[in-house]
Amino acid sequence: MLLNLLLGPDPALLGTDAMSASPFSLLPAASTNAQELDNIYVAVTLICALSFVLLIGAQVYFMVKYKKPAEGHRKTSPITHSGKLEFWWSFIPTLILIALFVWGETLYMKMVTPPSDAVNIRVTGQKWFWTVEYPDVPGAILTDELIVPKDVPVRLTLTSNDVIHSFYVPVFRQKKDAVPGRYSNLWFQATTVGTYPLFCTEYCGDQHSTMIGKVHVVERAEFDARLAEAAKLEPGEGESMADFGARVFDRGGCAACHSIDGSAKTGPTLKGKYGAQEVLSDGSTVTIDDNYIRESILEPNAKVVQGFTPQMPSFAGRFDDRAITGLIEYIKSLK
Amino acid sequence: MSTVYLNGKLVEHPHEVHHHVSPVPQYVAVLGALLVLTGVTFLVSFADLGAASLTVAMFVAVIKASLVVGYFMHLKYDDRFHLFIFLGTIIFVGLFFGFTLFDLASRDAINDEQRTFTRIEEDTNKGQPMKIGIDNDLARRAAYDAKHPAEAPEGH
Amino acid sequence: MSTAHTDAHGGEHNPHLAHHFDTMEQQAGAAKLGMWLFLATEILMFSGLFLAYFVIRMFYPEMVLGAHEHLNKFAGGLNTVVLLVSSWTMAMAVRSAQVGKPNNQADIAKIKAFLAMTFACGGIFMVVKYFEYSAKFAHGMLPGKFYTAHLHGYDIPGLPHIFFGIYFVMTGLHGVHVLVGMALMVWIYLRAVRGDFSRQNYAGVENLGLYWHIVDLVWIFLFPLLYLVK
Amino acid sequence: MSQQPAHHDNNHGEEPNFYRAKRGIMSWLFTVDHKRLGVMYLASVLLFFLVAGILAIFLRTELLTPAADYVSASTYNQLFTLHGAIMVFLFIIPATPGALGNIFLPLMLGAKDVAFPRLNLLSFWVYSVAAVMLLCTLLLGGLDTGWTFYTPYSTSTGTAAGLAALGVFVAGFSSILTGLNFVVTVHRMRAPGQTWDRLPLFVWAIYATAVIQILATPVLAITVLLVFIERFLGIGIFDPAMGGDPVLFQHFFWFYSHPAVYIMILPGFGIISEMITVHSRKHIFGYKAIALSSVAIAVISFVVWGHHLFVSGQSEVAGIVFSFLTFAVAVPTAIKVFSWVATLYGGSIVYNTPMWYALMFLWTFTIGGLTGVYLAVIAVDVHLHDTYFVVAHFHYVMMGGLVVAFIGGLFHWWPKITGRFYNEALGKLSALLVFIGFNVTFGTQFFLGHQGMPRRYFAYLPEYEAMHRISTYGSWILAAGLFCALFGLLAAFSKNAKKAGNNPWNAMSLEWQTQSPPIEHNFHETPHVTGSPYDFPEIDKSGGVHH
Repeated sequence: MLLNLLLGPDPALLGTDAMSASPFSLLPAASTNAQELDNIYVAVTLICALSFVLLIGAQVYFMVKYKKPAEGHRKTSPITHSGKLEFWWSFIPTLILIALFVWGETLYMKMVTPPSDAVNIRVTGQKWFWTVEYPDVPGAILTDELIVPKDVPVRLTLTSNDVIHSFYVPVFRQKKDAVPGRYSNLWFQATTVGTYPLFCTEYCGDQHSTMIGKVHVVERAEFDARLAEAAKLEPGEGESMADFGARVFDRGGCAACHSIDGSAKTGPTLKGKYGAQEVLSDGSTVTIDDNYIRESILEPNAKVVQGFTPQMPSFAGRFDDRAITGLIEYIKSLK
Repeated sequence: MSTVYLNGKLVEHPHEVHHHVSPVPQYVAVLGALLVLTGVTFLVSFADLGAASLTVAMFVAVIKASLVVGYFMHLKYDDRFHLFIFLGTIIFVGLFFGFTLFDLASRDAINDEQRTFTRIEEDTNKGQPMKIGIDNDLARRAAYDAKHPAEAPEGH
Repeated sequence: MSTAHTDAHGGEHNPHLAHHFDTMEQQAGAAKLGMWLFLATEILMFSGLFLAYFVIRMFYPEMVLGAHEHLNKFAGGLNTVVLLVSSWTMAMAVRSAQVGKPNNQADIAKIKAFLAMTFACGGIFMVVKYFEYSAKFAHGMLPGKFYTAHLHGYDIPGLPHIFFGIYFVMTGLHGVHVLVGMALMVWIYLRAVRGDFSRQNYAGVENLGLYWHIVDLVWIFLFPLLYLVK
Repeated sequence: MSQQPAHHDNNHGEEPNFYRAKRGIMSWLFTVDHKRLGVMYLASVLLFFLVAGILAIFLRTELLTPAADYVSASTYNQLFTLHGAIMVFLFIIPATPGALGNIFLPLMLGAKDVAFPRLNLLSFWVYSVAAVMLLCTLLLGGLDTGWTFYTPYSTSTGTAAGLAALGVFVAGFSSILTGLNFVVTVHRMRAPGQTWDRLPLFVWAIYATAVIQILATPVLAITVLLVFIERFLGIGIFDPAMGGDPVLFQHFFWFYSHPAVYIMILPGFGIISEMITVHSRKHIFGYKAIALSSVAIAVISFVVWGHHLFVSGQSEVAGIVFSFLTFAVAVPTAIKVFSWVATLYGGSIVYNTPMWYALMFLWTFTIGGLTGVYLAVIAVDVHLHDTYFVVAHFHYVMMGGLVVAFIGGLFHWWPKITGRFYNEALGKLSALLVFIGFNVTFGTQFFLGHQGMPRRYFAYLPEYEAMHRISTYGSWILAAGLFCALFGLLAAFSKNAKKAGNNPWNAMSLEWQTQSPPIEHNFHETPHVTGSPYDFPEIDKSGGVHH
């Protein structure tokens, strides 16, 4: 009970498979290279722990043994150096370090060299969400969610639309910066079905801490099914356009910047905006109607509301006319 | 007069400074050489040397710089330690240039070698070309396409 | 055991010797060593800009080739000659101090004359620079966001605003160094008028010389890289 | 025999110490006395340590729970940016060279002053201007780039990153001037007989530091200047929106900032060498190895910067080369630690406050060094990069290394600086609290990092809560310990503080051979050095066996 007060809730009760129950145990490994990386990690830990114990052990032993006697200083050792000792304590660490370098380098080469038959996925970072696209499945675009098949190598091609982000999945032990204006690569082969957190680890501004996505590792068949589902973005049978628009809103990751409760985020809220007047950054006024909404989706930075920065990406090519109509109806419904 | 020690050594004439003085004709000759070299590099720039023009220009510039440093700045006759500082600085500039350019030049080495380079088909980025960077170096990409005709995308 | 040591400041005391030094040689040596270390920092600082230049060249070779054609080779060449001559006059000013007898008006006049010539060269350099810059401003060849040359009918391929950005930063920082050098020259000139410099004390002129030569040195590389190289 | 001035009999009468030599506020503001400048630096860096430390406590308190509860996201970002920027540019980098180096380097060399006293004054005022500029960012919209100013964030943020970049540019000049001054001083101002192999190791460390300051800082200057220009002109060198390469910025930045890590830690090595020898009455073990390894570290530190770019889109081949070179810097560092422990062998160890800090340093710095090995292994770094593991590692090196050594050094030299003793009981209590608080605060963060907790998050997943809580509690203990240290030191100014005398530790280096506090021109007579600063009278020269 006291411990709970001190430490907060017991991690084991949180029921997640992403982190280990105890912070002292190894993190779960869910990719092929993660296991191998843990081996190095454990080896380095053992070497470091041994060195630490030997060194601090010697220090503590000397501290106790050579304490100044109460009656005054004893005569101290005249030793000033020892060539032999100094050689060995330079040479042995050098050998160990070279061995560690070679080991780490070998694994690193594996970690950065994707097999040529890997599944291609494009990941784009933006303040503050990840957009995941599957070039092999036209139209399959996810936000803050990465679905990957189990036991199949996957190569991500990363880039960013604004500042540097960093794509990090702890259970895969893989990380790579998404740099604007460039592509970078990252690959892995997931081994365990489950849902894991995906972090942005390069500081990217206010909501850096909330740029957390989910990685779903699923069986191959389910992977195909879910992508096919994701590729479909059309109104369902008997679904109202506003409801469909809500789904588009969700799928497009619009909520990362636009609230529907009246609070301003990176972009203006959408609540009660339809039909209202807005002052633009150039001082002019505009009425929010179908045309303005459509323009703001296709050419977002043409007319920016005062007090906000032009940083929304264009959704041209991503949302078709029907989706845009759905969004307009959805915004209308947000009274 | 009292004795003066400096860094443990006795100093004979503590209130004088002794340095090498270069003769005037030497200065004139150095200036002449510098002007001639400037003329050379200027004239060469009109010839079309292609990739060699940078090498030639830098070679001439290094000679000119050495003349200035060696004679006008007296480094040839000066305390060896100053030469050490100067060359040391050049070495650190070299490290700075060397490692940075090494990174920029080798960014796709592994992908190229492993034939896992995928950006060719992606650099159009849905009709919006990626603007910059060594990753989109047209020459390198052309060289890659030439080496791997099978993978070259159509209409590229 | 140690031996006794007495005050160093006896005998023919040089009025230019500061209290915390023992000998003129030590003082001049310290000043010169300090100057060389400072020059090392200058070289490293400019090296960052040179590296940026090389990287830009590596990224956009065609753009750099296209843009550099718009710099005035003859103005750059003239400035090179002016700076080289000023380096020579500066070296001569140092030499005049090195051989000058204390309080000898003829020797002091020589130092002053060479310093004045060097100052004049610096002035010419800045005037030529002014005309070059004005031409660039007039043609909209401005750095970065302010680049408007395409509106003035210049069609340079790629992203020439980067080239003009690096051009203005490099020559601008170099120009600031020329101006600082000229300001220091005024100060040293006034000290020369006061009769500070002679073969017994010329560290001030010598250090100004070293600084001036490094400014020249930077230009020796800037000129071919920005104006000439294809 | 050793480093002593010619005459021990003090028959010069009472010459006023450097505090009393001149009077009035102007005599301080425009002083060229290296000791006064050192004292002014000391006051300034301690002030900024306090400011940045308070920011750190805010940060840790916010992290007590996973939710965002005490400060807003943007406030948090500004807090950690200013914590980092102030700690790095206004505290750690100037702390040891500016304060202890200024006061003791000329004294240890037997010089009357540094080579360029007026430049020294200029350096201090330049530093003050930089400090004002960095603090002004608070009034002009704050600073939220992180202390690393990564582009394109720093070129696009709406906060006062331009002013901050200029502030860092100006601070760089101060650092360059100090380094330049010290190199010339060491080369040209040594007292008779003060040969290179008789220099105290603190001097060697400050010398190596100064070399890095001279070689690395100009590149930082041009880097932040380019960031400033990029913000206002958009020239497109670093900003990808204009055609530049943000990874190039990281090369420029880390070419300075990795060596800067050694600007921060090398002086700490020097302080430790002095404290361990004096308080164990032993000659330093492996003088040459320690002195030369300082220089070796200074040089190698310039070719390892790429390990900050392992996952940032640097070429993989370059990453591997940098990984190898990074291992190379571990060897000279290990040699130093081994030598310090070996110095304890056969000594007669006095357990006073400075020695407690020195011994604590061996513990914390060893952990900092060993966890560096994890990060040098390039594959492991991919996992740990930008997580709390890195946060813990560099705090173990910076705080467990330099700050612990610096505080220890203050206790060690306090009798010389003030002429009086600090409060031993408070000092020892502070050492204990700092030791516990520090290890609790940052030790836990290694585990957070390995569990994947990213840096610079103000809210986090609940899985990480336990360790964050412990860490926050530790930071409070640490803060209490640091305040104890402060009060322990301030106790020297109370009426009952014991007078220290000229050489309370019976040390052999030159700074202890003059009055406490020293007179204005340091020594009554130029000292002649005839031996090593580590030849203590307790050392048994008879060749007996010691157990």
